[in-house]
Parts: sequence; C-alpha cells; structure tokens
Amino acid sequence: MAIAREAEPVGSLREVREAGLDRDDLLQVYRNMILTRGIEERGHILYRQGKIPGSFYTGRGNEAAAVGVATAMGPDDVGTPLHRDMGVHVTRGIEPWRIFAQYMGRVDGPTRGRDGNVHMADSNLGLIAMVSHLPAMLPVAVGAALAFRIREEKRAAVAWFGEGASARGDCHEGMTLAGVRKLPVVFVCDNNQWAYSTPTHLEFATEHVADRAEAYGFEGIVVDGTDVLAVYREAKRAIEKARSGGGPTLIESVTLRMEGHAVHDDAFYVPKQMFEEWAKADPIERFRSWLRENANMTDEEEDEIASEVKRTLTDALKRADESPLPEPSQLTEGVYASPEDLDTPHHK
Amino acid sequence: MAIAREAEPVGSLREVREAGLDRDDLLQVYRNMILTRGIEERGHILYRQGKIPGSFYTGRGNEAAAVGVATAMGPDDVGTPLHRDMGVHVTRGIEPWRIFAQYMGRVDGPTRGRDGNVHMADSNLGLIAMVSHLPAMLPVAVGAALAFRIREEKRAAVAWFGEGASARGDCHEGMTLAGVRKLPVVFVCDNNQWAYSTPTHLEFATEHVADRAEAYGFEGIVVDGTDVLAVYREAKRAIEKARSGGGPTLIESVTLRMEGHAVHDDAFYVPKQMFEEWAKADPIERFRSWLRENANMTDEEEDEIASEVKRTLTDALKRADESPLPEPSQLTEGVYASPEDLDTPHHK
Amino acid sequence: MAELTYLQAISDGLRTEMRRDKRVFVIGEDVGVYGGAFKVTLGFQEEFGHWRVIDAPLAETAIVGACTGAAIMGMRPVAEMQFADFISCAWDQLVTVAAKQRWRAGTAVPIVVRLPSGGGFSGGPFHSQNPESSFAHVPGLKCVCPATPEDAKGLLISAIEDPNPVLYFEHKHLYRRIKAEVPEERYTVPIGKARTHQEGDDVTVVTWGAMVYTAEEAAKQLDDVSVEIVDLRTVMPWDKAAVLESVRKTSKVLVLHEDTRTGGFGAEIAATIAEDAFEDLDAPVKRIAAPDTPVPFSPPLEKAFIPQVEDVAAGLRELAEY
Amino acid sequence: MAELTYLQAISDGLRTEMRRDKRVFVIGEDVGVYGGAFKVTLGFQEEFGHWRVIDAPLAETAIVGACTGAAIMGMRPVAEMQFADFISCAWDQLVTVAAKQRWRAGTAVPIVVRLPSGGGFSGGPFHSQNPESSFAHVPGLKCVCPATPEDAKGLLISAIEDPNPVLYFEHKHLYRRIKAEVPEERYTVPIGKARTHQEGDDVTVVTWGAMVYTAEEAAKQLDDVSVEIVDLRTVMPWDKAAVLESVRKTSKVLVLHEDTRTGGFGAEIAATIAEDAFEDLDAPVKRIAAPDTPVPFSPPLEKAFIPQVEDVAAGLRELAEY
Ligand SMILES: Cc1ncc(C[n+]2csc(CCOP(=O)(O)OP(=O)(O)O)c2C)c(N)n1
Ligand SMILES: Cc1ncc(C[n+]2csc(CCOP(=O)(O)OP(=O)(O)O)c2C)c(N)n1
Ligand SMILES: [Mg+2]
Ligand SMILES: [Mg+2]
Repeated sequence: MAIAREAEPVGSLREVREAGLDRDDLLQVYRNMILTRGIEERGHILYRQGKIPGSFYTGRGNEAAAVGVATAMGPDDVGTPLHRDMGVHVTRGIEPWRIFAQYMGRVDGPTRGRDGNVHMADSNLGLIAMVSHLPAMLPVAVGAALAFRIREEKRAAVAWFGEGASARGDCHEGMTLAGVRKLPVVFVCDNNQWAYSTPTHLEFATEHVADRAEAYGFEGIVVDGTDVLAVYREAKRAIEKARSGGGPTLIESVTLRMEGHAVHDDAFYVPKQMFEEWAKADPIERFRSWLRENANMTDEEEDEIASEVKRTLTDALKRADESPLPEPSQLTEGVYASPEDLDTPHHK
Repeated sequence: MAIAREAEPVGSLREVREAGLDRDDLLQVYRNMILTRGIEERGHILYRQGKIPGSFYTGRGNEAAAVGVATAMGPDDVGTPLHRDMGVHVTRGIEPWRIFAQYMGRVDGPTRGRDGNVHMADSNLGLIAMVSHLPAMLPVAVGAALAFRIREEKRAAVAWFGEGASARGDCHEGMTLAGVRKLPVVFVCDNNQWAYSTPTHLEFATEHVADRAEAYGFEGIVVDGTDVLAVYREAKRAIEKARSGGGPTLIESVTLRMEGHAVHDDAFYVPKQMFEEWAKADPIERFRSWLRENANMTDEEEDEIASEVKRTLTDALKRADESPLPEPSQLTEGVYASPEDLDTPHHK
Repeated sequence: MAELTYLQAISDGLRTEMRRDKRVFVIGEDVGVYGGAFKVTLGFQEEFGHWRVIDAPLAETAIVGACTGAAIMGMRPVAEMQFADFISCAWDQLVTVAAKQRWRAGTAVPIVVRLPSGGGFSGGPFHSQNPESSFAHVPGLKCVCPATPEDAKGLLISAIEDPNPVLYFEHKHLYRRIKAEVPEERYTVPIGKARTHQEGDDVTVVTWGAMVYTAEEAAKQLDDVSVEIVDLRTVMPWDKAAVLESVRKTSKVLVLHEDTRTGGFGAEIAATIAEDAFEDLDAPVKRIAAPDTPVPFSPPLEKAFIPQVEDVAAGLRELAEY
Repeated sequence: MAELTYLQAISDGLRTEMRRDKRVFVIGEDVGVYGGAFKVTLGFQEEFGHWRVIDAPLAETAIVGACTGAAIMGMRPVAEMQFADFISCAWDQLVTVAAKQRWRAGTAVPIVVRLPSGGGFSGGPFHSQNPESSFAHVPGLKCVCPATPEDAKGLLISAIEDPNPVLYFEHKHLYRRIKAEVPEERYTVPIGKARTHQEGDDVTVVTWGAMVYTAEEAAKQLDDVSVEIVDLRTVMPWDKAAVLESVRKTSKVLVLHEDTRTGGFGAEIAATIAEDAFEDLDAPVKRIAAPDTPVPFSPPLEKAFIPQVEDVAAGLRELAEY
C-alpha cells in the first residue's frame, strides 16, 4: 500500500513559471546539472590518473534531484547534502576548483586536505559538511530547523539521506523530533535503489520510503528524480510549507545509481536491464529535450553552456592542481575551536 | 488518521474458549494479575520501610496488559519485558520471593544484588533481563527471533517497549530488520500515555504508536490494555502469526500509568481527572466483574485466590528477608563468561 | 554571596546565562514542566518559555544531533541527559559529528551536554556511571567535572561560552550534600586549570568530582602525612603543568577516580607523570579506581566498587612509606 | 600449510567455523551477494545460504542487538562492520547490553564483531580509525587485534568460541600486504597471550596490529640496539605478565599504537609498567601514538598522523641512549 502522494511530472513552461522559475533560471539549472556531471566525470579521470587518494564516489543519475532541490532553496535556507548531492554544492555556488582541490587532498579544498570526496561544505553557502556515518547529518539539519523555529525565522533546513540510510536510528529520531515539534525541515531521500550492493527490499519493507512520513505526522511525496522540474516544484512547495509553519515534508526522489557504489565497484549485482532502462531517463538528456521542446533552447545556447562549463572545468582543474598539499605541521591545528571561529554570519 | 486496527473488547466466555483459555486458565490469569499487583504493593511498603535501596518502579495499571500477553506466549517463546511488566515474570512462573530479594539487593534475586528493580529475568523461563536504556532490548528480541528463523523453529519472541521509548533509534532499527526479514517477533507497546512527565504528543506525532507498523511492513493493532482478554486474544493471534511465518505484529496496549514514574514522583503533571477516569477501568476490577458475570466466579473462588496470593506474598517476603546481602568479595566475579555459562538449554 | 548547594549552583549558572544570552536554550527529557529528573531546570520553562526549555522525545541522538545543528546556526544549546549513562545512546553524534566538525570543516560546534553522573545511592549499573574517560580520549571534545558549587557555576558558564562541544559531568552525589558560598554575579572558571583543594608536601592526590572529598577525608586520617590534593576540575584538557608541579614537590602521586580502572583516564595521568616526571618520582605512581565491573546496585557491593576513604587512606599510607 | 594473505586467513578461519558449527552465522552490510566491502565473505552466501550469510539493512544497532539476541538463543553470530568506524553507531548495544549481561544477569553473549580498522590509504577521518581503546575500557568486552595471518585465523576461531562479546579488529592495511604460511586445519590462538615478534635485550616495544611491522622496520634501522617486539595480539585482556617479563629483561619500554595518544590504551600499558615495574625501569616508559586529531585524508597529513618507521626508530634511539 502506498501512503505517500506520487508527484506528477512537470509539463509546460507556464507551469514552471508559476513554480517560480523564469527562462534564465531554467538555463542556469541546466548548466548546473551539466557542471555537476562534468565535475564528477573529471574527478573520475583524476582518479584514474592516480591524482585522487583513497576512494572516489559520484552521484551520476542524481544530478536532477540534487540541483532541483537546491534550486528551490532560498539563500537563507541551509542543508546537509550527502555523497550523491554534488549538484547541491554546485547550485549553491561553490567554486569548482575547490572541489577538485578537495578531491586531491590539497589545502584549498574546503576541508584543507583533512577530509576527502564530498565530505565538505562551504558554510558561507549555508551548507554543513557531511560525515561518513549515514544519516548522522539528518538530526543535525533538524537542529538547524530548531534554531530557526526558536528564533522565529522564516527559514528552512534540508536534510538529505539515502534510502539505505533510512534504516538507521538517526533517521527515525530526527524525523520524530521534527514531527512532534513541526520544525521547518524538508527531508529528501535520494532513493537510488541500491545501498552499496543492497536492494531496497532489504532496507525497508514499504513500497516507498516516503510511505513512512505518515508515521512521523507529516506528508510523504514520491517524485521522479530524473525530472528536475518536478523535483524543484515539490521541493519548493515543501520548503515554503516549512517556512510558513506547516512542518516537515519527506520527499523521496527515485533514481538509479548509474555507476558502482564507488570507483572500485563494477555493480555486477545490478541487473543490466535496469541500467539500460534508466539510461533512457538520463536526467540531463531529459531536461535538455524538455528545454528544446518547451523553452526553445537554441543550439547556440546549448553550445554556449557546454563551452562555459568546459572552460570552467579546465580552469578549475588547472587552479586546483596548483594548490599545494597541506604541510604536515598543520595537522594538529584547530582540533578545538577558538572564539574567532564563531565570527560567522550564523553566530551574529 | 489512524492506520492501525482497533481491537474490540472481548465479550463472552465462548469467545474466550475459542481463543484458547478454559475456565481454570481464566482464574489463573486473574490470580496472576492479583499477584502482580500484590508484589508491587508489597514492594512499595518495603521501600517505605527503607528496605529497598535506590529507586522503585511499579506497573500499576499495566497488570492486564503484561499478564495478557504472557499468557498468550508458549513455553518456547521468549521475551524481553520492561519495567512495567512484572506480570510477565509472574505469568512465566518466577518465584515471587526472588523478586523481593532482587528489590532488596539480596543474593537470591535473579541478579544476585548486582542490579535492582525489574532489571532481571529468569532465563530458564525464556526471559531476557532488561537494561535501563530504552528500548535497547527490542533489537535483542529481534535477534532471538532471527535465531528461531535461521533454525526454522516455530517460536516467537516478544519485545516490550514504552510509547516514550518508541522515539529511539533502537526501536526503528529493530523493527526495520524484523520487517524486511519477516521475523517471528511481536512488538508490544505499553502505551501508558506518559514517559516520565512527557505526554505522548511530544513523543510521536501520530495518533497511535501502532500507526507506525505500516511503515515497517507489518500490521499494527491498538488494544485496550485494561481488558486482559482482548490483550490476550490479540497477542495470541500475533504470536501464532509470527510462528507460522507471517512476520511481526505491533500491538499497542493503551493504559494509564496509575502512579508516578517511580516512588519519588507524585505525577503532579497528570491531570487529576485523567487518573479518576482511568481508575474506573482498573484492569483487575474489570476482569473480576467479567469473571463473575461471564464465568460465574464464586465468592469462595475469589477468596481462595486472594488468600493464596496473600500467603504466597507473606512467605515470599519472609524468605526474601532471610536472603543475605552479597559479599563484597563477589563483586568482581563473572564479568566475563566462562564456557560453562553456555551450558543452558538455549545453547544445546 | 549566598550559600548554595552544588545543584543550586548549576541551576544558578544556567539561569544566569539564559538571562544574559538569548542564544542559550535547554533541551532534554522532562526538563520543562517537570524541571528535569533532578530539578536543575525547575521553573525555567515558566521563565523562558517552551521554546527555550524544550521537553524532548526520549531520543538522545536527536537531542545531541539537534544541538549540533542549532549550534552551527548560532545558538548555544545546553542538552540534559537524564542520567550520564544515557549518553551512550548519543555516542556517535558526539564522537563522529560534534567532535570532528571543527577540525574537518572549520565549523565550531558550541554545545554543552549536562551529564548527571556518579554513584553512591544504589543507582545500579545504568544510573551511576562516570563515563568521562571514554570521551576524554576523543579529540575535539572537552570534559568538565566540577567538585565544588563555585566551580559548578563558573565552569558551566565557561562551558556555555566555549566554542567547542563540552561534556559537563555533574556528580549526583554532590547535588545536595555539598554547599558553599557562591558569588551571585556571573563569573567563569577557566577550563583546563586545576585547583589545589589542599596543600601538602608528602604525597599528591590527583582527582576530580566526588573523589575530591574522599581524598580529603582520607588525608584527615593520616596525621603524619601531608597530602596535597589537586582537583583537576576539567579532565580534557587537563592541567598537566599543575600536576607536574605538585609532583615535583611531593615526589609521590596517587591518581584517584570513581570510574573503572583499566583504560580509565587515570591511566593517562599516571603514564604522563611517569614519563614526564620520571626523575622526580620517589615511588611508582599509584592508581586507585573502581574495579573493572559494572556499577553494582546492592549497598555492600557498591561500597566495594566506589573507592572508599579507607582505600584511599591505605594507598596514601603505602606511598608515604615507600 | 598454504601461503595466505591476512585477509584470506580471516576468510579461512570464518569458513572453517561455519563448516564445523551450524550455530555460526554472519550478518552485516553487503556481506552476501557482494561478499563484504573487503570480500572476506566472498562466496559464503553460495555455500551457506542467505540465512547464514545475512545482508543486513544499514543499521548497526540492529545488527549488534540482533547478534546479542541470537547469541542468547544459542547461536554464534559474527557481525561485520563495513568499517570499524561505524561501530560508533552500535556503541550503546555493545557497552550497555552485550558487555554487562553476563555480570548482571548471568547471561553469556557469545558474539563476534569484525572491525576492518586502521589507516594508511587515505581513508580519511571515517574509514581509518582504530577504536580498540574505547572498548578495552569497558568491562565485559574483549578486544582482539591480530597482526599475522596465522593469528588472524586462530584468533578469529578463538573469538567465535569465546563465550563473551569479542571485538575482532582486523587491520585493513595488512589485508593484502601481509602473507604467510597458515595451517590448513582448525586451530585456536589463545586470547590474552602475547607473542614475541622478535627477541632483543635493550629495549622492549609493546604494540599490536599493523604497528608490529613498523616496529620491526624501525628496529632494523638500529644496528646497535637489540629490540624486543612484543605483539600483544589481544588488547583486552592484555598479557601483562609477558610485558613485565620483557621489561625486566630490557628495562626500557616503548609503547606504540596507531590510535591517538591521549587516553589511548597505551596509557594503560605505560601506567601499569610504571607502577608494577618501577624498580626495573632504567628510563621512563615512552609512548608513541598518533597525535590527538581525527585521521586525516591527504597523504602528507596521514603520514604525519600514523606513527612512521622513522618516528619509532628515533624513539628507540632515545630510549637506548637514556
Ligand atoms: C552508519 C554507516 N554504516 C555504513 C556505512 C558504509 N556505507 C557507505 S555508503 C553505504 C550505502 C548507503 O546507501 P544509501 O543510503 O542508499 O545511499 P547511496 O550510497 O545509495 O546514495 C554504506 C553501507 C556508512 N557510511 N555509515
Ligand atoms: C535511552 C534512555 N533514556 C532515558 C531514560 C530515562 N527514563 C527512564 S523511564 C523513562 C520514560 C520512559 O517512558 P516510556 O517508554 O513511555 O515507558 P514508561 O516508563 O512510561 O513505561 C525515561 C526517560 C532511559 N531509561 N533510557
Ligand atoms: Mg541508495
Ligand atoms: Mg509510557
């Protein structure tokens, strides 16, 4: 039995305008999706070149979901994106070269070489850096929402989590607190159908993760995560509802993880057919077609975006590669915060 | 919206017979409820006499719920009762004097003075001793059910938890695992409407805890916890369903905690009227009337039960009081198990 | 100055900060209407409202995680664990998120977690523990363990002011037993500075929390031995300089704590002294701590578990005669 | 005898027990079809079926809690954490339930939790930790840390046989790097007995896990110093007698571990030696361990974090010259 509401795909440009995006915004969304994929593709190359230490994760297939939600966020909203959500960092405006620096363990990555992969965030962009432990950031996002509620600010927090991570206690406790206090938080489940090699039916026994929202006293919505505009529309509604005192929403965005869990994983356990089917619903290709059909995106525009992204990436790679590795002497600095660390916009 | 099924009260003797209890069983159930209350009332007196160290908790108001479920369990089923579930220990056949010894920190309590209150169990009776941390025993009960499933035994595990403790991650993780694997476990929520001083609407945002069962892929049932026969019937069904491969059930038994959280607490935060109303539904009185009306319980039978219980309690108190306090030298013994500890029926 | 119990001093410190700083809020189980299991926040909800004194669900991970998020958004949360023992349910949030966020991502997490800890009244295995050693090992966390009402107030205010996650261990056995004059105004006691509870020349006791008083009683039993008692006050960071200075004077040390011995924080102190003051020592560094068992319920067992005045006196005697 | 990697030896030990004893089952994330993140259980599900090789939900508390319940019902569960770091999510189940159940209630909890731990390949703060110290402090838990393929197999079988909760720390950096002859038949290696990795007369190194090899390399750099390396093999219980015996011979000790220094288990070992072998020591007990930070990702930082051969050689030199 499905309890959650299934969101419809987005149709016309008019409908999108109503949801708050004009044509320029749409092209920007498209650009952000391409940039997101580009960053991860270049990351993959860097990895194969031996320039990225450790392991390497991407969110291929999740570009629409990540960018769609982030586009719906306002500048004062905050979020805790995870390892498939590069599009959130991109949309919030992180400088791509800093991501490459992060990947390569250089001092100019947001964590200054201390952590790797997408374990990072630019706090000036309203993002909080994830930890590996899933979904430990979810209660943290709930806490951000609690701060907004206490101060009576009209802001929302967005907490991402995977469908696999939905099995953990942190998810339950965070949603419970958010539900009983009607906190301004939007939970976004990136349901990419696999948790490493584990299929969804071994992670939860409902049809959809969103079916659980009811158990916490709020609404659950299932949306096609390859439809960036549908994701945007649902996120926008949920964020506005949160900001205006309506409490949390759980949005489940369904996609397929289009690669292995990480670089080392060939995903042999995913049926080939599944990949083939979902490849047809590539979120970028899908949106490109939509833009051409519904917003008259021209060849020139498309090319311009493609080449701007390419330029950005090339510059970013170059700049990142100039960033030095950290000095060993920096290791022990800053284990504890000092009062100046509280000189941030949030602590005013 | 209530998703769980609301169980009906039990009516006639015939209906009860169908559920598996004959008249003698019913008198035994009645006796167990009285004995349960008697133990806790005597405990209270002992506490006031200064004979019980630390704090003291009772389950007044929960006798029907505890005894009802335990009566539905078979000898090979196991359970993890909590601090309001004295009736489970009693029904499974613990010798009452050992409970008093436990209360008073004597060597003949099941924990030999190492732990207090209802933090105990007789493992020969198929019970596992609770820890304070709520509801940490719930995943443990799920593990017992997992053992039964692996070995293909037709046995069920019963996991108790409070409505307050339903907020914790252990509850979620245990139910998730049980749900995806359809393990033979019955979850019993003692919803006594308060978690210490915290009312239910601050613990969960649904109408009933049982409404959450759906989120884990199994059935939720709400039953009046003052109706011992209704509790019995629902528990019996759920246990049989579990044993025969039907997976978990969540039974929420609604009562009122008729005293403070523990002896020190006067429960000023519970509206007087609430106590008054629920006092009318005293589970023992309710069952007594039912037995007189439906099973022709005679004055003699009633008196006989009352005096047998009284005798049992007096003897138990005396015997417990003769049990010595533990020797300090015993403190460090048995922190680690030795192979002989595995010489139990379970480890054959 | 007013005479306050240790418990009243904690309330006073918390109330002072909540009045002074709107960013401070309290969250925990039963902290609102009920005023907390030990009544530290009694009357707070009336004064500060139910969005600054929040009755949380029974969910320690949510409580600590939410504090972390709120702190990052500029609040100064003070979480109450109903008993210190229940912090085990939020271990991951503290160790994985709160402790490492500053170092990894540059994000300060100014939260305080209040932990009513310690035994002495038959609380049994789950209402008596002293879990400070477990946390002191985790880089990024601070651990504060006041012994006096004055320190209880001043250290709580320092903890709230501190830009880091601070675990504030308040010893339940001191709550109503220990009273002293406490300044009425706001003041802080620095985190990381020990206090000489009493001066002496022959043996140094390094301890904290309720054991300070056990050491004091034990010292009284030895007329012929002059005992210096160093109350660490904060276990992480701990005041190595003050300890080493005292050791240089006395050349003999007893490290005393209520938590279990093996791998307890006393080991760190003893190992450090043995390494850094090797040439100054006239006797091995002695440790007295609880035996390696859970905390027992029954009084004779609990007495055998918690270090007693006689145990400490015997240890001091042994060192003096070494 | 066959030459096996450390990883193969673990698989071999586990397979041996699963073939011999039907009560043994494996549960963890991706242990089935995938064979576990490190492929320790590759092929197990085919051989033993999916009720003895269980792909669990991403829920460490459920995994460990369920193992406890199944163990009490007579099974012999072996849980796999995908990385040791994630055990923080099951801290409460281990510390509160599994560790204390025997002492409190007389109920043995024979579970094994396998913990792929340690750094050395830029796993960063959450895929590199060595959390054994935190658990070694908790009465009721055992901590096993094999360094050789032979010990890896024999200690895993001992851990499964043991009637207690045993944390089995397998060092990822040894998985494929270390190979040796391993008996094909079933055998056990006793928990609580150290192994002399190499004999020597001048300085004792007490260590375990991957650091055994670091110590060995360091010792090679000092032609003029005869180094004895004691591989503890199990940290809880640890072989105090063997360590003290070696110390009596050499009179100088270096305690070495990969976990962070302050409050690490090295402190317990150092404090014990300093107390029990006070008169035998010719130099202070030296500790070398990681600095008090999270584990860094970037290679130059990680190199500065994990004790290196040169660091250990310098420490040995210092002790030799003391
Ligand atoms: C608490 C915890 N346990 C285990 C892991 C190891 N791990 C990393 S990603 C992953 C699968 C996550 O699945 P899901 O939540 O669906 O996110 P996805 O990777 O599919 O986006 C696992 C098991 C982890 N990161 N955290
Ligand atoms: C993890 C945890 N946190 C806090 C407590 C302290 N505590 C003991 S009982 C209780 C209330 C429990 O409420 P509920 O689950 O409804 O059970 P009830 O006592 O009402 O039967 C609390 C908060 C605990 N035992 N465990
Ligand atoms: Mg997934
Ligand atoms: Mg309740």
